[in-house]
Amino acid sequence: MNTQEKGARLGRDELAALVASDIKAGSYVNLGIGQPTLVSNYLRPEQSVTLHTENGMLGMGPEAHGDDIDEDLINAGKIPVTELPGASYFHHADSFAMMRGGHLDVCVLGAFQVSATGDLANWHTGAPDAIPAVGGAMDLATGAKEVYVMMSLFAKDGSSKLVEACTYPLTGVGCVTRIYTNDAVFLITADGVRVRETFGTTLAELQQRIPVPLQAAPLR
Amino acid sequence: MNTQEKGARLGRDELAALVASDIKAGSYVNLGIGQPTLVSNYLRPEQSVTLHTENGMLGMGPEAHGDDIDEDLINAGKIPVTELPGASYFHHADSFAMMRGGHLDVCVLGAFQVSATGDLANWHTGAPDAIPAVGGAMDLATGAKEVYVMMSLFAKDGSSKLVEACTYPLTGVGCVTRIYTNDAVFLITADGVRVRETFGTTLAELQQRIPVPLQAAPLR
Amino acid sequence: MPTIAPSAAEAVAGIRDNSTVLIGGFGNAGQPMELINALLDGGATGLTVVNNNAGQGDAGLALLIKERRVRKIICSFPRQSDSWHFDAAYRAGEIELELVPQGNLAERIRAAGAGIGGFFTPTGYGTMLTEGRETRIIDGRGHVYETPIHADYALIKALTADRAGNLIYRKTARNFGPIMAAAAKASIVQVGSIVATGELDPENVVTPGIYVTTIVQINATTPAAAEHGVTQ
Amino acid sequence: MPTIAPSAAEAVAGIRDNSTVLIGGFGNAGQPMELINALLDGGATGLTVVNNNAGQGDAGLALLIKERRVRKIICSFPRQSDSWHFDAAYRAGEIELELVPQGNLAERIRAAGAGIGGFFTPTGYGTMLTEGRETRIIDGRGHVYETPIHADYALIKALTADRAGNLIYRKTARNFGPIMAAAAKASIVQVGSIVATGELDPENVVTPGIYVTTIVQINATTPAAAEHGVTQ
Repeated sequence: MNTQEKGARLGRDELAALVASDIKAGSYVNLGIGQPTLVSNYLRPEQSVTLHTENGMLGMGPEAHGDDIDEDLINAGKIPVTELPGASYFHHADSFAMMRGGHLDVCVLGAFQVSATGDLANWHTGAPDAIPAVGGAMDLATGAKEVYVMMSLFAKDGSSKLVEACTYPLTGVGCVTRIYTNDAVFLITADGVRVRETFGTTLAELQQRIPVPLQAAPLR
Repeated sequence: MNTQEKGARLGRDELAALVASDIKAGSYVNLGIGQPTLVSNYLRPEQSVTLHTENGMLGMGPEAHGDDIDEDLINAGKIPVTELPGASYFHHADSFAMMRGGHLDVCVLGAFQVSATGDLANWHTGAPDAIPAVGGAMDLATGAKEVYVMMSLFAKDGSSKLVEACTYPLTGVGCVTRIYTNDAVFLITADGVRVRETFGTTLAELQQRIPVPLQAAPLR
Repeated sequence: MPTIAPSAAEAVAGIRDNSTVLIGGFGNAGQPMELINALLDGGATGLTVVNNNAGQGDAGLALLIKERRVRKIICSFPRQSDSWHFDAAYRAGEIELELVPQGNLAERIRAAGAGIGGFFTPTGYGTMLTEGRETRIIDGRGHVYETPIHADYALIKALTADRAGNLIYRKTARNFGPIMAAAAKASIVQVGSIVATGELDPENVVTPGIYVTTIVQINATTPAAAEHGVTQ
Repeated sequence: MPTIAPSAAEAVAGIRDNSTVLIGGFGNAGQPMELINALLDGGATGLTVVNNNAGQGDAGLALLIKERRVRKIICSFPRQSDSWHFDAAYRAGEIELELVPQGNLAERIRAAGAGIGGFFTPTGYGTMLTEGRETRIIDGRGHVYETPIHADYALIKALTADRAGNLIYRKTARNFGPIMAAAAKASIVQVGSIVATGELDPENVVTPGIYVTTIVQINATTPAAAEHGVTQ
C-alpha cells in the first residue's frame, strides 16, 4: 500500500506545522477561529502566504501585544492583530465577495463532523436549547478553492467524526477537500475518501473505527 | 384655470435655466448627454447641487479647457471635465449602484417620446437598420427619485412627442415625473398629465395638438 | 448635503418607535457606541436592529436589548461569552432572531443600497438556515435566494468626515459602515473629526457624501484623523 | 502573488483563441491600449470581448474588430461617431452583439467576481433588451433576472501597483478596472509604475493584490504615480 505510516500520533503543534507546510507558496489563506489559528505560527516567510480576515483585511500579521494593540485592528475572532506590508482594507461586502467568489486558495476550519462526500458540520451542535450563531462559517466553507478541516478524528466517546452522513446541522455541502487529524490526513475525492498518511496507526486500524470506506492515496 | 401662461416660447437656454431653478438646494443630480448638459450652466453656487457622472464620480465640475484637460477625467459623454472640492471617485458597479439604489434626487434626460404614464423612449429610433446602443440610459431612467425630461414638444413633422403610448422602443416604464419643453412644463401624476405652465401658448391650444388628456396643475 | 448635529442625542432624535436600524461595527471596532447610547436615552422602542452580533457585556446594543427595546434582531453571531442580555431575552421569548450567514448579511445590506431586488448565493445552501427557501441550481451548484435588507436608519462610526459628508474609516473598523450607509433612508455617522470640504483626497473617499444624512463629532479615543487620508 | 512581466507582449502571451476577455476603460480613460495592441500582435482569435464600447477610431479594440478576431462583443454602447470598424463587422454579420444596459453590465461583472449566481434588477424591465427574460415583481416593481459575466482574462489599466499586486487608479480612469480584475480567472494589469510592497497605504488600495495575476509597467503619458496615494 502507498499510505505513509509514520511513527507517532501528531501533537497539536505538529499538526499545525503539517498544514502550514502543505500550503503552496503565494497562497491567499483564511484561518478559522480556534485550532486553525495555530497554523499561522508555522508559515515560513519564504512561503509568502497572505492571510485574509473576513472582517475586512488582506495581509494580516501576527497577534498584537502590548503597545501594538489597536482596537480598530482585530481579526474575525476579535483578537487584536497587526498589519503587514502590502496589506489592504475593505468593507464587509467586498470581503465576503472575495470569499464567495472563490478567490481564496485555502480556508482552514475546525469541525464537529465531516462526511465522506465533504459535507461539513462545524457551527451548531443541534442541541435544542442552544442559541444558534453562524458568523462567517458557512461563507468560509462555501467560498475557498480548498477547504481544509483540522479536527480530532474521534469524539470523546470514541466515535468517528469522519462519518457517512453528518448528524449535526450542516455548514456546507460537499465543500471539504482535506481533513487533517492527529491520526491521519484524509483527502476527499470524487472516488471517495483516501488516506494520505497515518501517524502512529495504520489504515487497517483506522478502518475498524471509521464507518466510511477508506483507500490509500497514491504517494505524493 | 391655474396654469400660468407666460409671454413667449422659451429658448434653449431659458429652458435650461428653468430646469436649473427647479432643482432643490443640496440635490444630487445627473445630467444626461445633450440638451440636459446645458442645465449645469444655470445652477447657482448657493444651490449646492452635486453632479454625478455615471462613469464614476460625484462632485463633477464644469467642462475642462486648455491646460485643465486631463484624459483621465471625463464625463459620461467622454468630454473632459473638472473636479470640485468634495468630489469622490468610485468604480462602475458602485456608480450604478448609486443610481439604481435611488440615491440621486434628480436625473435630467432627453427623449424621443414620453407617454402619459411616464414611459420613456430615448435610446433607439426602432429603425430596422440602426445599430442599437443603450449606454446608461436605462439605468438613469430607472434609478433617480425624479426623472425630468427636456425635449422639444413636437417632432419635425408636427406630431406630439407626448403620447398616449410610446411607439419607439422603451427606455423605462413609468419613470418620467416631469417634462420640460419650450412650450410648456408637464407633470406626470397618478391622476394624469398636468400642465404646470405654458410659454406663448395656452392649455387649450396645446390640447388640440397633444393626444393625451391635459389638466391644469394647481399653482405652485 | 448632510446636517452636522451638535450632539449624539440630537443626531438620533428623529428615530421613531418600530424603526429598522442598521448598526455598524464588528465587535468593538467601528461600533458607534455614543450613537447607540443616545438611542437608548432617546427611548425609541419596538426596534428591528441589524448588526453582526447581538451585543456584548453591559454596554451599547446589549443594553438596548436588556431594556427590551429591540423587538427583532437580524445578525450572524448572537451568542458570545458575554452576550448575557441577548441570551436572557431570547430564552424568555422576548426577542425575535433572524440568523443570517455573515456574508449573506453583508450582501443583503449591499443589495438594498444598490437597488438589487434579490440574488442567488451558494452560501447556506442545503443547511437548516435556508430550509424552505427558494433554491436554484446554477452551473451545477446549489444556490439560495436572498432579499435586500432595507432600513430606516443606519448608525455608523467613521474616522473623519468632510462637510460634504464624505467619509474615511480606519483599519478593520470599516467593516459594515460603507454598505449600511447606502442601505438606510437616513444615515447617522459619528466621526472623530470633521474637516473642510476638499480636505479628503477624492481618490481615497470610501463613503461618498450622498449616503450620509447626519454627522456628529465625538471626541474619540482612537488615533487622530490626521494619521490617514487627510491631504492637508 | 502576481508575476511582473517584462513587456506587454509577454503579459498577454497566454491568451488562447476563443477566450472571454474583459477589457477595462470608458472611452480612452482607463483603456489598456498597450495590452490590447499586444493581444492584436499575439494573434488570438475567436474572442468574446466585454467592454463598455466596441472600439473607437483606428486603434486598440477597433483594430481587433477590424481584423475579425472578435467573435462576440458584450457591451452597452457600440455605436459611436468613430466606431466604423464595429459598424462594418456588424452589418456584415461578422460579429455577434450582446447589448446590455451599462449598469447591468457592471453589476453582472461584479456578480461574477463576488460569486453571486444571478440577481434581479429593475433596469431594462419592460424594454426590448430584456424580452423573453425571466421577470419578477418585487415590492410592486418589475425586475429582470441577470446572470454573472465570468471571463478567462481581464486587461486593465491602473495608475500604480505594488509588488503584491495592490492597485490604485486615477480619477475616472478607475471605471471598470476593479470589478473586471475580480471577475476574470487571470487579470493582466498595465500600470504607470510599480512600487515596493508597503508603499501603498492599505486604507487607499482599491484593488487588493489577490485579484491581480500579471503586472506590466508601461511608460505612460499620464501624470506620475507620485501624485496620488503613494506614501513614500
